[in-house]
Amino acid sequence: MSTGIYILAFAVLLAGLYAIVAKKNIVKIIVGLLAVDYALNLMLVLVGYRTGGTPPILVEGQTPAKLAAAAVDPLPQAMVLTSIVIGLGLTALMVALGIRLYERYGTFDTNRIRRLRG
Amino acid sequence: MGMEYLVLMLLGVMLAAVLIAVETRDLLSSVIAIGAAGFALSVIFLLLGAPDLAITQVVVETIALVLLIRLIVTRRDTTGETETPRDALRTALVMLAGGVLICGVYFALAGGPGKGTIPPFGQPVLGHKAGDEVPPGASADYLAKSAEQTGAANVVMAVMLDYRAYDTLGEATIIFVAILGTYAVLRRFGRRKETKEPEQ
Amino acid sequence: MMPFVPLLVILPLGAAFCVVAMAQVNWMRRLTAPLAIAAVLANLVISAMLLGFGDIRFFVGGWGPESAIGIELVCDGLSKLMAVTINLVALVAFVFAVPYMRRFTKVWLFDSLLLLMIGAMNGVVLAGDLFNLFVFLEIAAIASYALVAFGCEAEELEAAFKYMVLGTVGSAFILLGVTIIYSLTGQLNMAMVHSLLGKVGPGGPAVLLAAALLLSGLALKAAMVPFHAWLPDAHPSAPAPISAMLSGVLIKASGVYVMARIVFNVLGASDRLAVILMAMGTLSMLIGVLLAVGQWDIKRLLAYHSISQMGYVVLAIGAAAQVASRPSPDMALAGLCLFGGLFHLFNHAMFKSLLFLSSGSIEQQTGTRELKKMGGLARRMKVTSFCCRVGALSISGVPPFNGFFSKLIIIVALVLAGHEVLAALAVFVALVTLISFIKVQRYALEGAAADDRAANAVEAPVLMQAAMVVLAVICIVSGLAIVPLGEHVLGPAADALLGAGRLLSTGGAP
Amino acid sequence: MSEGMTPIVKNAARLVSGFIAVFGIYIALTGHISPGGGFAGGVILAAAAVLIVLAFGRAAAERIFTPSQCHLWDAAGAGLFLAVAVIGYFSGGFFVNFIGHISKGQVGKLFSGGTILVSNLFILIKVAAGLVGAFLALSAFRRMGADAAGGAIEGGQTA
Repeated sequence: MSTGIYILAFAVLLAGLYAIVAKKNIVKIIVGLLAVDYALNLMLVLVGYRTGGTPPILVEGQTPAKLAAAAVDPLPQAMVLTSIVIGLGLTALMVALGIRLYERYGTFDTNRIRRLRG
Repeated sequence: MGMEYLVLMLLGVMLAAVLIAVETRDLLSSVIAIGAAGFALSVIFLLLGAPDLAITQVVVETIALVLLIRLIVTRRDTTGETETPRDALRTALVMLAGGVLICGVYFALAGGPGKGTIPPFGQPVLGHKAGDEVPPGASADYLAKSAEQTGAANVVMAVMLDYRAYDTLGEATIIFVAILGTYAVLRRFGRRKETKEPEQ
Repeated sequence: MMPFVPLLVILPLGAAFCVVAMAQVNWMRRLTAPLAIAAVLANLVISAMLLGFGDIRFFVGGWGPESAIGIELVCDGLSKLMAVTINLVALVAFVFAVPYMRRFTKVWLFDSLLLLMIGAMNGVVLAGDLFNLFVFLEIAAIASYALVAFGCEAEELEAAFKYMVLGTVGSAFILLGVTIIYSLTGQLNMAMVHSLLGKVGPGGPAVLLAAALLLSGLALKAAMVPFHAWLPDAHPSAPAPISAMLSGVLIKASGVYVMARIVFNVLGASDRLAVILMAMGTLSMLIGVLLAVGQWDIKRLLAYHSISQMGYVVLAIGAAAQVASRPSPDMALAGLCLFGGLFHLFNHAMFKSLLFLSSGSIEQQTGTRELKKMGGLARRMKVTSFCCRVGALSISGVPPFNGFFSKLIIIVALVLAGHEVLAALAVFVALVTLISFIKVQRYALEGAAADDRAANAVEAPVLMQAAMVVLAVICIVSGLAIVPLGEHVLGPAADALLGAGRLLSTGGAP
Repeated sequence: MSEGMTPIVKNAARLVSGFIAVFGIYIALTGHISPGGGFAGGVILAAAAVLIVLAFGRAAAERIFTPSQCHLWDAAGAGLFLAVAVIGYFSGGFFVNFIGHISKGQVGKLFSGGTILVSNLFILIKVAAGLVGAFLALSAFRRMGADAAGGAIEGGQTA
């Protein structure tokens, strides 16, 4: 059960990696990177979850000690917030590069956009 | 327990959406499918006790979708996908690496307790007692002391902007860098005309 | 001295924000480059001053030191070595960029992005916290993607895209590794993680998975051989000062440095990790140089040599880890391996930046990067040619230049550690490097000019010459000043990794 | 192509964008007591501006916010956040919660949490201005990139 959740999260990661390496379309590669980003964020939240946990926000009438006994881990959530922002920044830059590449080559196909040899 | 099944089901939806996004030929469908996966993710965040992340994920997803649709909406890719033998080889290699990774993950998860494996879902280090081999870590302190030490009721924000505010400075800088990079890439001309084609 | 440590990050970031704001006002746009250079100069002064002090732990936000709830900055010997290297090369590259970037549009974007990259690299070398490390790695990486594409020509955009995709995958692996480590220990502070990992079973499958993910992610960033595909495209495509920064310091600060930190100070040196590092280093060293020999594009040739030279460093670090993880470790020998590796890292930063800057100067004056289209430049571009020769002699390991000493130490250490075959390979690679650079001299600097452009080339502007001369002088001096350099800079750096400094390995343990 | 979309869309956008913007600011200002925070708020605020760009066209939108202003606010927000960190020096160290040291306020009320409220505000400014600027830049490039396809676009198919 619990292993299943992790394995599914890893499957999303692998689907994204597959898109990045195997697909020949810039849009598909960006989509793959988004999927990898989702899977990573999910993994972080999963490792911080505790069964029956509440959000780490103090509500009225609750003592901090009670919160500490019941809430899920706030640190991975703070990390994920940063990671989501990184994902947005990367998406914006990728879209800009995609627009320019399309303007230069008239296609999203990376096999046609291949002057450089690695 | 019921909630875990809900999470599992939503994860299944997410995986299906990602697979559709990766495999469909139509780029617009692909982008919309990845958007669906993102929204499913935000519901999962909500279920896992992370409302901050759910809100952020929804709004970021919306903006990202607008950007992606901007990218494809006026640009038709008339070419089909061109596959070469080299690509097929790469795909095979990636599948192999993926298999190795999955095996690694399985062993990292299922070695049984006390064998250096990832703790099972729902039992994080946070739940440990103070005398355990691995103590509960910094998060227990955050939960117990943030109201007293920082005065913020939302512990995630207390971590983000007080205990680990330096990371958030980095985060603000990342979005700054990415946007500057977008401007740099979108300049009409990178080089000045007169030196671009010299003496011709 | 303690409050000055975060200034290394604050100054470049603050200057970068100011540059963007100033560029929106007409009369202030001219002042962006001087402001940027002043900030980097201040950074260099601070990092040089830090060399005179002991190891420093700095707790951001005042959360510490009794509990690890805040972020810790660590400034030990290795951090100081890296900070000096980064800020020195950055200053030189910035001065070079002032005349070089005149032919580009919107130079303030360049100034700001480069400042952010410098600040982020300083942040990386100061980080004592795994997630903080990741955040600064990402800033440096994103800035470098944008800078590679700065010319906006088709090939530059393409190289930037390729670099960005692979770089993002590398970052994803690193973050996944950090996630697994967090799930095991509940801590992000490196020192705490190190002591806790010992309790959860360092050989357990989860730790191995995390190690594999971290090492492959970092190998992608450092362009070690199975993961090197992006480097020969990305580094030549960038403007010359950026090529110098990328090859000179970025692959070190965000690749090799972090690799060494993770292996020695977080995971703990073990035989398995050491073998992986040594294999990657040897492969990079060999394949990089073999691919370099056939290149006719001067910047591409230099880029392949970067892979090869970083192979030496990683090989030396791997050998040190291997020696240190033996049942009865010879710490002096491990220290010698690290000494050689870190000295080579410093030297490579100097001579590779020098070579990239002189290639940029040649490219600007002749309009080409093709070796066959140059020729006879030694007569017309005296200073550039002199600097290019110094760099070439250093990288090929000719005495008395600095590259000779660091390669010699690495080879001697390898022989002492019982790896005679690897030592022989290192000698072979050094010879091939020499041949490759003789080719550069023969086609670019000697002989007759290939066309009118090359025949009419004139010397580069004064600031560009000055930047190159500074690096050339450092290449000569650091080879001769190896004893004081080793005593005050490199020795403490090696100690920081081997635990003699005792800052990251045990200092923060609960 | 006439600027923007149909009058219905324009009117709806005019009505809705104000509410979206206010909601974004609210989310940011209450970040320390309820879910949300400066980043989410900034993205929402940017979404309101993006709506205006989409509905009225780029030229009309640039009469309200020019790219240069966006750069300026972007840099100002980031700089002010850094300033909050540096001011902490006078209260003991880098990034010290200097307001919290004087008065933490009452937990759960708006004026609590010290610098967290201020930082959220600056991040809101930074993120909103940055994203709007980036979106304007992307919009400016839309036609030009599409033209390179050599007639591969159908007229009026633009969103």
